[in-house]
Amino acid sequence: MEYLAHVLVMVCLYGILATSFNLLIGFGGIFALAHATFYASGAYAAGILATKLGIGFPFTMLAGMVVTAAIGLLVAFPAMRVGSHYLVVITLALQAITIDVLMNSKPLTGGPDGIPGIPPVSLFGTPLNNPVAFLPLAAVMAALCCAVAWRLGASPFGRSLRAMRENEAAAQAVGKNLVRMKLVVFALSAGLASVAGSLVAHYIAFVNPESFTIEETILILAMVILGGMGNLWGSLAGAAILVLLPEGLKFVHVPGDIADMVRQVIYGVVLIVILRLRPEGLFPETVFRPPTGAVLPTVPANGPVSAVVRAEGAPGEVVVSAKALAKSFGGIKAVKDLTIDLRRGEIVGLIGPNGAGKTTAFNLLSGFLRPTGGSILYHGRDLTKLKPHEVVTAGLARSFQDLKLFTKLSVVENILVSLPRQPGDNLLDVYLRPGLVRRAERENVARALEIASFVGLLAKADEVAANLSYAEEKLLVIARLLATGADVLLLDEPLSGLDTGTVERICGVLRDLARANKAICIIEHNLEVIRGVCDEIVFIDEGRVLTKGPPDTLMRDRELAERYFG
Amino acid sequence: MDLLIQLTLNGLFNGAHFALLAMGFALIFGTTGVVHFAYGPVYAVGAYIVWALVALAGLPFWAAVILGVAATAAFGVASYLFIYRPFEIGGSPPFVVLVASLGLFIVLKNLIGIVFGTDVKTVDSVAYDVHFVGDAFFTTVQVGQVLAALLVGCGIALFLRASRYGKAIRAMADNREMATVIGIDTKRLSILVFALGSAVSAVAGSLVLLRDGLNPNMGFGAVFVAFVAVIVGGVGSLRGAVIAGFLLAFVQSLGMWQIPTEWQNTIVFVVLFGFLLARPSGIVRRA
Amino acid sequence: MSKNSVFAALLLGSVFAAGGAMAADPEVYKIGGIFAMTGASPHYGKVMSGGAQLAVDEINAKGGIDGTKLQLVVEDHKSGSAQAAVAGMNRLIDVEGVKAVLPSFSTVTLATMPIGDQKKILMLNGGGVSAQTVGTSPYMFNIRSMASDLAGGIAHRAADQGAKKLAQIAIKSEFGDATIAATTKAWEGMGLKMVAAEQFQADAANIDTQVAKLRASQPDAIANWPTTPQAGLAVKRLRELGMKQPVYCMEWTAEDSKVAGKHAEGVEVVTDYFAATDENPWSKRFAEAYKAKFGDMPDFYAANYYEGVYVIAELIRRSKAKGGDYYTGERLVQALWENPTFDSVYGKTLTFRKNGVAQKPVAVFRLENGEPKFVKFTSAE
Amino acid sequence: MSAIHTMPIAEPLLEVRGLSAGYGKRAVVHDVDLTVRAGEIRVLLGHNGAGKTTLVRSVFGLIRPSSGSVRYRGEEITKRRCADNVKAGIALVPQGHGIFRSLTVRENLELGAYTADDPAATKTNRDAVMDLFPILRERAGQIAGTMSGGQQQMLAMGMALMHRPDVMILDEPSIGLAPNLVQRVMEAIAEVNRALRMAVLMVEQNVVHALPIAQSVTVLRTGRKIYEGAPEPLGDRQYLMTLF
Repeated sequence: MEYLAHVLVMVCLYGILATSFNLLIGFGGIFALAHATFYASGAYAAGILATKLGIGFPFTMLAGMVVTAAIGLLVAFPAMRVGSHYLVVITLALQAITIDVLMNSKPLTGGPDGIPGIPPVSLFGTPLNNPVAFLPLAAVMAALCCAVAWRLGASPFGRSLRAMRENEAAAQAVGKNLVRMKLVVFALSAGLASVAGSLVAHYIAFVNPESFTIEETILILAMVILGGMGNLWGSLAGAAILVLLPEGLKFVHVPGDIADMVRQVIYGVVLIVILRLRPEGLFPETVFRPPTGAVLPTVPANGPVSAVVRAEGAPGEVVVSAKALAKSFGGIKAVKDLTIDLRRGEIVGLIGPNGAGKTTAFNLLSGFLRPTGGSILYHGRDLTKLKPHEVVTAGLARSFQDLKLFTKLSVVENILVSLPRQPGDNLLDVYLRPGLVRRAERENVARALEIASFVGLLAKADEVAANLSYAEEKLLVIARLLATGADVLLLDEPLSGLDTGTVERICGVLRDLARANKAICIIEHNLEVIRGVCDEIVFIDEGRVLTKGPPDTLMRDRELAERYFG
Repeated sequence: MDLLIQLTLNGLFNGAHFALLAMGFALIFGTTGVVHFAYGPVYAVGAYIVWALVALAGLPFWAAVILGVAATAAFGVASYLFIYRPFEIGGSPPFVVLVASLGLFIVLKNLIGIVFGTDVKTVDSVAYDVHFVGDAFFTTVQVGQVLAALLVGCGIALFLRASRYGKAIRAMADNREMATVIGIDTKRLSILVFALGSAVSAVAGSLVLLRDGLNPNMGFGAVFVAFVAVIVGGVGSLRGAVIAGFLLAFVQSLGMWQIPTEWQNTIVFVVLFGFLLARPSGIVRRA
Repeated sequence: MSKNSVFAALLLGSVFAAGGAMAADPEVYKIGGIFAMTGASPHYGKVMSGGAQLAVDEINAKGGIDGTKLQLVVEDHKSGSAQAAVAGMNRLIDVEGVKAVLPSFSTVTLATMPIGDQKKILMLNGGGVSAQTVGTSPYMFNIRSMASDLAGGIAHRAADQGAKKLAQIAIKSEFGDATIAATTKAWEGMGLKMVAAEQFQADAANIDTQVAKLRASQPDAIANWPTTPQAGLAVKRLRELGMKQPVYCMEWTAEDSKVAGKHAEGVEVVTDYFAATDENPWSKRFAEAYKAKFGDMPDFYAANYYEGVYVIAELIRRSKAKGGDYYTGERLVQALWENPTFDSVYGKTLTFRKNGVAQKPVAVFRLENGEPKFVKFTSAE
Repeated sequence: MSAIHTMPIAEPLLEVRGLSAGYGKRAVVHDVDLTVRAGEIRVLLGHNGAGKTTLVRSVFGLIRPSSGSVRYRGEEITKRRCADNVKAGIALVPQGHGIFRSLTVRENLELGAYTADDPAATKTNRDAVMDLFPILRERAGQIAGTMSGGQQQMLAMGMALMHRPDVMILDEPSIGLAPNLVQRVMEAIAEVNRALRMAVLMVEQNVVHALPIAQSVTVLRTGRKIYEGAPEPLGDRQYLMTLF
C-alpha cells in the first residue's frame, strides 16, 4: 500500500507543478523553462530551515513560498525584455546556474551530498513519515494549490492573462498593465511550485541537486503540453499519466538488465502516440460561457447607447489637446508638427494618403509611441509620458487597423476583459474578497452582454473570436473599445470592408456615442462615411496637418481632392 | 601564461566541436523550424555506428566515417518523415513538436543502450600523435576537429551559396511561404536538411569517438550546446551559430583561468545571460 | 468538489488495503537492488545487477537456502533520482516483500535509508562512499571501504613514493567532494603541499580545461578522483598533455582501462583488495564465471554486489537456523551482529565494524597491460 | 450587377467557379466566380477583409478551397500544389514581403526561376527582367532586404517574371508605398502586360491608381462578388461610393 500511496503522492506533487507551470505558459504564454528552479528553491528552503534552524512544516513552506516568489520576480525581468526562443535559452541558463549554486554552496546546501535527515511533517504530534500517512496532506495541499490556480485561471485576472497571451498590444490597449501581470503570474506560479518543493523535502526527508535538473523542467513541460495548454484539469491529467505510466510499465515483465531501458522506450513511444492522436493536448482550452442565469440585456440591438456608456461633461468642451506632436524613427520624421483637438460630442475624421502618419498619430496619442516633441493634454493632464494602459485608464482608448482580437477568447470574454476597474483583476480581491469579485463579475457579464447586444453580437456571445466573420470582428472591435469606458475613442479604420448595412449601423453607433458625450476620432478613407458622421476633418500628409475644417467645406476643395487621390 | 595558451587552444578545439554540432542543428532548425531535440541521440547513433563499423566490422576509420555519416543522414531523414512530418501536416504548435521530439529522444537514447550496451565505446586501432607548441599540447584528433569544422563549414557555405538546392534552403529559411510560392518543394528540402544536419553531427560524433569515447547519454549535452549556440548566434544564421559555438567554448575554457573549475557552467551561462539581455536577437541579426 | 472526493476515495482504499501479514516461510527470498538501470550512467546498473544476479544464480544452482530459492528484484533509480529511488524502495518493500535491499549511489542511499530504517529493512550498500551514510541507521551497512579511508591510504602511498606536491582532479559529486576533503586533510596533515583541486560537472562533455589547470600547477603526483569512465578519460588526457607524474586512483574499472587505452600503463589504484589469482580461488572462480556470463572482467562494483548477495544469503541461513519468525530485517541485522565476519570474494574475510562499514584488506595495484597487478597491502586509516 | 460594357473577347486563361474558402471554421470567400482572359489586366477591388487575398491564395493553391473549382487553360487545377501551378505558368506576387530579404537581388531572381530547367533561357529571362527594371541590374549584388520598399516590389515582380508566366497574380502591389512609387509600380505592371502580353490579376485597394491600368474589374465585399465588368463606371466617384 505504501507503494501505491507513494505513487499517488507523486501524482499530487507533479499535479501542483504542472498546474502552476500551466499558469505561466498556458495562460500567460510565457515560455520560461525554469520551473525546476522554483521547485528546488521550495525544497531547499524547507531542507535548510528545518535542519539548520529547526523550523517546522507550515513555516518552512511559507518561507519557501516567499523566497521562491521573489526568485520568480527576478526571472520575470528578463521575460519582459526577450521573448520566445531567447527566453527559453535564458531560463535554461538560469536552470543550469541553479544546479551549480546548489552543488557548490556546500555550507548551506550540502553540495552534491544534498541535505539528508529533513524531519517529517508533524500533524497533531503524529509524524507523517510514510507514504500512507503523507498522502492525505499531499492531496489536501494539491487540492489547495489547484484551487488557488483554478481560482486564478477562472478569474478576470486569468482572462486578462489569456488576453495578454493572445496579443500584448491589444491587452495594453484595453488597459491591462502587462508589467504587473507578468510579475504577479511569475510570483504566483513560482510560489505554488515551491509548495511541491517543500512537500517533497519533508516527504523524502532528503534533497539533492540532481532532483532538480533541466530534465525535471522538461518532464513538467511534457505534462502541461500533454494535458493541454490553458486547461488546468489537463495539467492534472498530464501529471497523472506521466507519473503512472512508468510505474505501470514496471509491471510489464521484461527479462534481463535491459528491462528498464525497454520500458523507457515504450514510454517514449506512448508519449509520441498520444501527441499524434491529440496534438492540442488531451483537454483543449475551455471557452468561457456566461452563466445561463445571467441578467439578460435590457438594451435592444442597436438601441440607445447612452444606457451603456455615457460620459459626463459639457458638449463641445476640449478633452484632448495635442500640440506640435513630432516623432522620428532613426532620422525619418514620421510625424512633424501635428496639432489636433478633440471635443466632447464631436467626431473628428483623420484623412490622408497611405503613409501620411495617421496611424503614427494614433500611436502617439495612445501612448504606444513616445513623441520626440510636443505635448498631449487630457483635461489638462499631460499624457505624453504615460504607458498605453495608463492612457486607457485615464480615459483615452484606441483600436487597431489590424483588429488584434483575442482570437482564442469568446466574444463575451473579449468584451469582458476590456471592462475597466475590475476587482477580479486584483489578485488580493480574487482570493480575499470572493463575494465582491463575484458580484462585480455578475454585473460585468451583464454589461458585456449589453454591449454585445448593442453591437449586434449577442447571438455570437459564446463564439470564439477566431470563428467570426470580418464584419463581426469589426463589430467586436467597437464593442471592446466601448467596454473600456474611455470617453475619448480613437478608431483606426472602423468601417473598411463592411457592407452598407453594417456601415450604417456602426455610423449610427458612432453618432450615438458622440451624443453620449464621447470625443471621437476616426481614421477613414470612405468619404461618404466621413461626410455622414464627422463634424470636422483633419487632413494630414507627410506627417503634418495640411488643413482642417468641416467636411463639406473641405470636400469641395479641388486641390485637396487631387492630392488625396494622387 | 602557459596555462593561458593551453586554455586558448582548448577553447579552439572544443569550439570546433561545438561549431560542428551547432551547424547541423542550425541547418535543421533554421530551415524547418523544428526544435529537433532528438538531434542529440541521432548524433550519438551516428557515432555508435562508426564505432561498430571500426570495432566490430573491422573497417578502416575513414570508411567507417563515410558509411556512418550516410547512415546518420538516413536516420535523421527517418526522424523527420515519421515523427515531425505528420505534426507539420497537422499544423501542430512548435511546443507540441518539441515534446514529441523529447519522446523520440527518450526512445533513441534507450535503444542505443539496448542495442550497443551501456559501457563506454572506444577504438584503439586508430593511432594518433600528440603535438606541442611551446609548452602547450594538442593531439591529432583535435587538429582533426578543427579541420573538420573548417572543411564542413566551408563545404556547407559553398553548397548554400552556389548550388540550386543550397539557395533553395536559404530561401526556405528566409521565408517559407515565399519558397512555396516560387515552386520550391518544402518537403523535399526538409528531407535534405535533416539528412545534411544529421550527417554533420555524425562527423562531430566520429571525432569524439576518438577523443573521449561514447556513452548512450552523450546526446543530451550535445543538443543543449547546439541549441544554445544557434539561439545565441541568431536564428537562421549558420555563421552566427559557428561563432557562438566557438564563443561558448572559449568562455568555458578561458573563464576558468582564475576561477575554480566547479563554476564552469555558471561562468558560461552568466556570460550568456548577460549577452542575450544586451543583444536579444543574437550575434548575427537577420536583415 | 469532485477532486476532493477522488482523493477521499483513494484514501479510503488505502486504509482498507493496509495490513497484509507476511508469511513466515516465503516461496522465494526476494532481494531488492536499486541500481542505475537508465539515465546518465546505466553502466553502473549493468555491472551491479550483473554481479548480484550471478550470486543469486550460483546460490540457487546449489539448491538455494535449504531448498528455498533467492530472487533478485531490480528497481531503476535513473542514475541518481531520489524520487525514483524512493518509489523503487516502496515498491520493493510493499509489492515484492523484500527484507534486504542493495542500494547504490550515495544520494540514492541517503534518500531510501529513512524508509529502510522505518520499515526495518537491511540495507547493504556497495557503491556510494559518502560518509553521510555511516552510523545513521541500525539497518544501514556499507560493504565498501569509505572514500575517507581510501584517501588516507593513497596519501601515504604518494608520500612514500616521494611526492611533495599533490594535485587532485575530481568529479563534482558527493564522491568527489568527500575524497578531496579527506585527501587534503591527510596530505596536509603530513605537512605536504596541495597545489590544485579541480572539479568538473558529472555530465561534462570535455575536461581539457581542468586537465590544463592541473598541468599548470606542476605537481609531483596526481590524485585522480572521477568515477568511471572519466577516471580513464582524465588519465588519457593527462598523459596526452605530456604529464608523466604518478597517477593514483581509488576507482578503476575495465571501462576506465578501455577509455585510457595504452595511457593506463603504470597508474596506481588503491582500493579494496580484489585480485583474481590462484592464491584466492573464490575470487578467481567469480571472475571466470562473470566473464563467461557477461564477456567482461568484473570490476569491484560487480564484486561488491556479488558479495553483498552472499552476505545476505548467509544472514538468512543463520537466522533461519535459530528458528522463529526468522525472515525479518531485524533478525537479519541481529544475525549480522552475532558474527560480523563473512567470507569475502576479495580474499579471506570481511568484518563489519561498529559503524556498519565492512573492513576489507586495502591494497595498492599497478595497471599493467590494462590489468591491475597487486603491489602491496596498505593501511586504510 | 453584371457587366454591361462589352470588351474584346479573348480566350479565358484562368476560370474560377463557385469558389468558397476560409481559415478553420471561418469562411472568408463565398461562392465567387472569376475569369482572367489571356493578355488582360483584371483588377480585384475591395476593402480590407473583403476576401481578396484569400481568393487569390486559394486560386494559386496556398489555401485549400472548401468548395468550387479553378481551371487553368481548361484544365482542372483546384487542389494542385503550388510548384505545379508555377510550372504551368501561373505566378503569384504575395502581399508585403514577396522576396527573400536575406538574399541578394541576383539570387532572388534566380530563385524566381527555380522550377525552370533551361539555364540558358533563365539567363535570357533575367536579362529581360533587368531590362524591364534597370534598378535590379544596378543592385544585383545587394541584399534584397536593404532596398527601399518600391525596389523590393519591383524585385518581387521580377521574380515572378523569371519563369515567363502566362498569368501573374499580384496581391496589393501598392501596399506600404509612397504615392509617387505606386504610380511607378502601376506603370511597370502595365508595361509588363503590354510588352510580354501577359495576363495580370491584381488585387488592389487603391482604386485611384489601379483603375487607369485595369481592363476589367471585379469588386468583392465581405467575401462576395458585387461587381464585375469594365473599369469605366467605377471612375465615377459617386458610383464607387455606393459600392463600397
